[in-house]
Amino acid sequence: MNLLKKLTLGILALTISSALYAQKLTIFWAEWDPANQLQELAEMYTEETGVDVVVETTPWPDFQTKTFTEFAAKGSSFDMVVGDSQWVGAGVKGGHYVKLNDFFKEHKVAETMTAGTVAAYAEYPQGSKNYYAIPTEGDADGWAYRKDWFEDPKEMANFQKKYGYKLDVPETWAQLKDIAEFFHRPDEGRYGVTVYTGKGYDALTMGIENVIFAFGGSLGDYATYKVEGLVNSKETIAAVEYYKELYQFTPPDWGDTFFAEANQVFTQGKVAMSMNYFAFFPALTNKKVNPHVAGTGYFSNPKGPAGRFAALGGQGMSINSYISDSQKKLSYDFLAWFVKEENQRKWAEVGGFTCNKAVLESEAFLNATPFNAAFKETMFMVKDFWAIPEFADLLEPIQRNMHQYIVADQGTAKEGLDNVAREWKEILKKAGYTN
Amino acid sequence: MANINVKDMIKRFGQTEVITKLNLEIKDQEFVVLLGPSGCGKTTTLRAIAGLEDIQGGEITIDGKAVHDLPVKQRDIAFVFQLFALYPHLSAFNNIAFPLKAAGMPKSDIEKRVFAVAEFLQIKSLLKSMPSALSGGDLQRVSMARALVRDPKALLMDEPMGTLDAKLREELRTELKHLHIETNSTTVYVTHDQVEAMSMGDKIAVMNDGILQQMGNPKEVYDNPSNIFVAQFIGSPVMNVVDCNYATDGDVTHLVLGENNSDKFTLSKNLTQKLKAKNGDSKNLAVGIRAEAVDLKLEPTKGYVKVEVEVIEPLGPFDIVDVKVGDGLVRSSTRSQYVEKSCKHVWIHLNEEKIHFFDTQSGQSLNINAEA
Amino acid sequence: MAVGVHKEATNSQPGLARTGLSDLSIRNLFIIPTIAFLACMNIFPLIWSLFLSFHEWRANLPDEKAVYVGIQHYRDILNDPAFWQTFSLTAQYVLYAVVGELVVGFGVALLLNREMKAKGVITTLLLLPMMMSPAVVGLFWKLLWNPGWGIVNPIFGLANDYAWLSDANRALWAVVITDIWMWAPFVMLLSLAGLSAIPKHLYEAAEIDRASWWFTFRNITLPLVTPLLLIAIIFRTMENFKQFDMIFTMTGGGPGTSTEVHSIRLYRMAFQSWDTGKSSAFAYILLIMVIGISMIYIKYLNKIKER
Amino acid sequence: MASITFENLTKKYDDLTAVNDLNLSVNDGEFYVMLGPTGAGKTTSLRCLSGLDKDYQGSVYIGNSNVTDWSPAHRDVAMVFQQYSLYPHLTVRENLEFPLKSKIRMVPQDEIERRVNYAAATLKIVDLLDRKTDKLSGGEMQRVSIGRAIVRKPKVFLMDEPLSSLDAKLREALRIELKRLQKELGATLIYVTHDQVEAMSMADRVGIIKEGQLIQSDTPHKVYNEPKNTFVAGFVGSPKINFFDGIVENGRLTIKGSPHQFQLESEILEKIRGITGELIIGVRPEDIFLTHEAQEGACEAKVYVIEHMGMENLISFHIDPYHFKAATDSAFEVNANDKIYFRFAQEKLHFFDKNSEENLV
Repeated sequence: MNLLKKLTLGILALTISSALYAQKLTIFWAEWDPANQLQELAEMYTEETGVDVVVETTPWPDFQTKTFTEFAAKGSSFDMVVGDSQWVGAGVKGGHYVKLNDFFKEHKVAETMTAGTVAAYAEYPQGSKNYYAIPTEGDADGWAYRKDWFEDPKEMANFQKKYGYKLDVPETWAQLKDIAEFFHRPDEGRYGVTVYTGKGYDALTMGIENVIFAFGGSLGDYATYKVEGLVNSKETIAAVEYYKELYQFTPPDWGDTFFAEANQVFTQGKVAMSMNYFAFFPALTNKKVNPHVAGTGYFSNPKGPAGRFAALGGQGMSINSYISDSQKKLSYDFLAWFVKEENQRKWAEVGGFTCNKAVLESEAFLNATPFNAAFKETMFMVKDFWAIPEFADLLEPIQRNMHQYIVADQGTAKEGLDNVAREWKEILKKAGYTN
Repeated sequence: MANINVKDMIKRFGQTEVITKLNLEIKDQEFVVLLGPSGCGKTTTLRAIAGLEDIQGGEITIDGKAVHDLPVKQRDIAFVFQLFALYPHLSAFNNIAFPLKAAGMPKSDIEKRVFAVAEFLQIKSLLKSMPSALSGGDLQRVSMARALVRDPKALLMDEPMGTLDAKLREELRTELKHLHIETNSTTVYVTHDQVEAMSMGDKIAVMNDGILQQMGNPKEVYDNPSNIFVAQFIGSPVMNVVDCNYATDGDVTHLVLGENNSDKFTLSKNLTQKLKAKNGDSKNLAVGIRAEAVDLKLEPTKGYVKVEVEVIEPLGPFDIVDVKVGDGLVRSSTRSQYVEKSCKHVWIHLNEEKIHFFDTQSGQSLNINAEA
Repeated sequence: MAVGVHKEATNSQPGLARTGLSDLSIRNLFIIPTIAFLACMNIFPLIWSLFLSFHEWRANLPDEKAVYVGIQHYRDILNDPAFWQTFSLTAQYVLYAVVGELVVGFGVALLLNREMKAKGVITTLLLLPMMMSPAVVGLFWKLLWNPGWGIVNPIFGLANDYAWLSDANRALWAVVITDIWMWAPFVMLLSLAGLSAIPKHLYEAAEIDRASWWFTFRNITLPLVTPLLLIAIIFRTMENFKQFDMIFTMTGGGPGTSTEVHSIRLYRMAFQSWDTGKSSAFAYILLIMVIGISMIYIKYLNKIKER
Repeated sequence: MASITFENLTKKYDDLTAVNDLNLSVNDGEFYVMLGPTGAGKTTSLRCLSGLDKDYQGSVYIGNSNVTDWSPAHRDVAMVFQQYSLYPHLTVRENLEFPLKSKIRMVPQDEIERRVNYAAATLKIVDLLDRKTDKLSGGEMQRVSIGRAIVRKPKVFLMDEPLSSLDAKLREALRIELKRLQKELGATLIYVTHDQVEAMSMADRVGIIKEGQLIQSDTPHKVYNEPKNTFVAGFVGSPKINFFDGIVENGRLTIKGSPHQFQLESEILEKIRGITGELIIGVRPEDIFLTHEAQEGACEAKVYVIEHMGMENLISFHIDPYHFKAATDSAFEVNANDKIYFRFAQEKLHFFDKNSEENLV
């Protein structure tokens, strides 16, 4: 018993002293470039304040699982998490995120950040004016393309002859498909397009979303929770069928891919157009990674019959509700520093995709990279997946059914989407949103 | 049934020669025992005959046909292994039937033959048992049945009783010998136990260090061992072999056993003559005499030498009395309790008709009595 | 005769020998803590998940109350055609993989079970796949199967757009073949142990009995090595039934659901959908199945051993 | 040196009773052999005596001391095992010195040397003293093992089948030496074996053990000639004693199931004190007389097998339903299936109760 007492005291002493000694913040995020950029920004903060900030990372496929496992254990191994937009609901409902309404009021966050990102990353339920995250990394799908191929006079002439219009950045999804078909030459080791097809997490769904919204389709009514007739509407079906047509112009064995594979084949010079999150484009401006830097261009999503939309990526930063008050205080201080316009500018400078309206619209930002213009354009037309706590439940059926149709080539788009509608209805009912 | 001939056989394992120019003649229907201490090459010889070992020189013929280059299958011999080598997952019946099944014999014939051989060996009641449920003796019988069932040209056995206890061995060896009388199959039997060899063999081939020492019927090897090794390997108690020399004193020739000894055994004229003819200068000489050829008396008797009693070993039917002759011991077998514990001295005499002389250098017998 | 050198042994010193730990203190010191540890680490989770399987609860919302739903989860799962589809897929996967591993592993063992040079080195090399992490093997083979730069297609002379992992009809075979590559060495190892345990004199006896190679193989080798082969089958069946990491890293269960075996489905249910209650029920159903399958095997194994 | 007494010794391993209520006394300076088949409990008794096995019931005395609760070290017994258990990295001398160097013994160096030299001389291993033990032959190793026991001058020597892994010739030689050595040291020696020849030839007294129980404890001569029951009769003697069921009636002995009858001599009838009816009769091979010709009082039989043993011939013959084995002079020659005539040396017949199998005389 004596020993136990001593041990407990020892551990206690250690904890206290370490807390006193090291003013340290841990931010948890996925393993990708933006996390490194955030670390870079955080070091500026450390320089100013002396508070250590460490950005801990884990691979994307594990990110959600690890975060919520920690939450389930009410753990405090990180102070803040840059959580995915779709998690907000789960984070809030589970009580894992600290409510930031006062902070928002004090620092006018809702006013300085773009409306789309505030709604998607920070607010839950949408329209409630309750905020739980600071929009951090704005992100959405866009396109990288081989400008040099597009501008090759011979290609242009051939294209003109075959399709009857000029080869250029596609204005519509129909044109995008034509161009994909045009450049798809497996014999030469060249392929038309890469789109997301991954079975893990939300990869395939994120890809399809771009088209669904533009075709006038829908993933359901986020306000009334109605899904039947929406997620399997004629328009949604047409969008999914269209996506499958695009899939045939992808490189071989393209059935389980996401951002990494997309950049990989693009930098290998094998593909004409590549769908990807903006967050992954900085790599393409690096000559060492992408030998075709000079011939690489970027564009935002083309329009469909129902307009132009882009699937939202991106994350907001939230405070873990299970950490000590002193750590919470430290977190608030960091966030207050982070939302300042000057620091948002720095954030953009190190490569972060800021959500700050003023920065976004500044001349300096637009010209900073070849894709910032497209990014800005995109950020004003984003739409997201469900953000209710059960978003992951909803993801699973759509991922499975869409993969079954598009990659495994089984059943029809209608059958697949009917399944999604049926399974979603059940999930929403079970969760108590509908009767 | 067949004659087996081994001619100048040489067997090497790597660089080591384990069998040196071995010659064996095994006649049809004969029961020949290969006898020797472990490592003498007897098992290797047997396995070479079976074809389980290849040979590096010489010839093996069965019925005049050279077989040493033929695979085992074509030699048509049966083999009983020391550990019986029964197939552990097959019943006794299936073990016995195995060679017939392997030959593709029709089922009904197989049954007939298995039952016949089982009847003959009195193991019919065991046929359904698995080997693990059988006793040592039964295992041996089943493996005999497996060997006999297909009527092989010859039966080779490698210490088939090596793992059984003494009483069972005693019983089985009588049975085995009887079996041979009934079947008359040419049999080659390997053992290190001289009792088995003596009791069963028509002929015994004594081997040591890969060399054949002597081949003959049990009586021959017992009564006229060709060298010290055979003399001491065969028979229990072990034959007394003592260094000796002889000296003629006038008419009488004395035999002196061991060194520093004043005990003198008088030799007959006849024997003295023979001994002198064979071994002129009385050098390198040893006398060999079996315990039962050492006569022992409790009182001074003419021609008997007084000796000290060292140890008495009662064996039941008879006692062995170890007496001190010079530095060494000589063992004499006597009637049970003939010499009492309290007895300090006795008088002994060597039976000349059963005496052997050996050249200690070569170990060879001088064959004094064999010629008589 | 007594010489008086036995000073050390007197009547006054009985029973000094019993030093060291008594059975009782060994029990208290080692066995009880071990059992307690086992109870905490194994038995508690087992009971807890059994409890959860009768409740509606989500681990990502730990503060919500667990609602008792009875056997609803079990009923839902067993009535779901998708479950039975997954079941049949898993069964196919297990069957193909185990049979393949058996044939390849036992075959290689037969080839290796003889005197040969560098046998040790060859055996060790053959065992390497087994020693790797399944996840690494999955990633590694994902590359090998890739039609663009993998080696499988060139070796078999297939076109560079002959997709394996993206093709719903071939993905299962690719996964099965990878599993065979990885685990056939295990069967080989057990087979080798079994083969070398067959006494040489049995083969000599069979030779004397004039049995052909094939006859000997069927009647001696096979029956005697069967118990170990069965053990290999038990291990591989149970392992393959639970197979997760390799398939997950290779295909993620895709394309569609063409390689989505039980464990992957369970993973998605438990850690992507966070449907903790239902996935506990699912896990229990799998547990019962695995126990059932192994009981059948063990019964059979005992039957063989009785002989 | 000391006497040894087992008092109601019982040793159980789980549900197996290895030794069952053993009572046995060995006199000071006696060469006592425990003889019995494998698993009879001989070795276990020895291990209880040495203290290597504990948790037995009953008492063990060495000399006048009740040593039941003593540790092996304090019992001061020396054991020689079938496996030589020598230290392979040490020389013969170092092996012999080893037991004396132990702290609790505190034997002075000159005493150690004296004892080692004495043991080496006695066992004729003087010229082996500086060799490593792994270079020795089996016989030499066993001598060293015995030497290691001798140097300690223990109260009691215990030997567990020390000769059984040696070849026949060597066994015979060591047998004599061992017996001589024991007399010379005047030591109390308990020797365990399953080989009846060893037991008979060496023992002052033989204790025959079966299933953990002492059946008979007597001199070799008595054990052979007056066996307590059929087990002892069958276990001692080679070739084995012949048993058959006989009916004693009106002074005649009938071999049950056959027409063969013998008139019993009056001394024999006196010896069996008028017991009649069905008995088990034992007759040793050397007590059957064979002749080629028909003789008064002899019965006819058919020869089954002849075994030429050199010193004697063993002749098996068959009279339904029994096989008999007779030992004859080596000059007596017959062939299988020949007719012969046999009679028994009546004074050597053994009579056992049909049910209890106890000797009736």
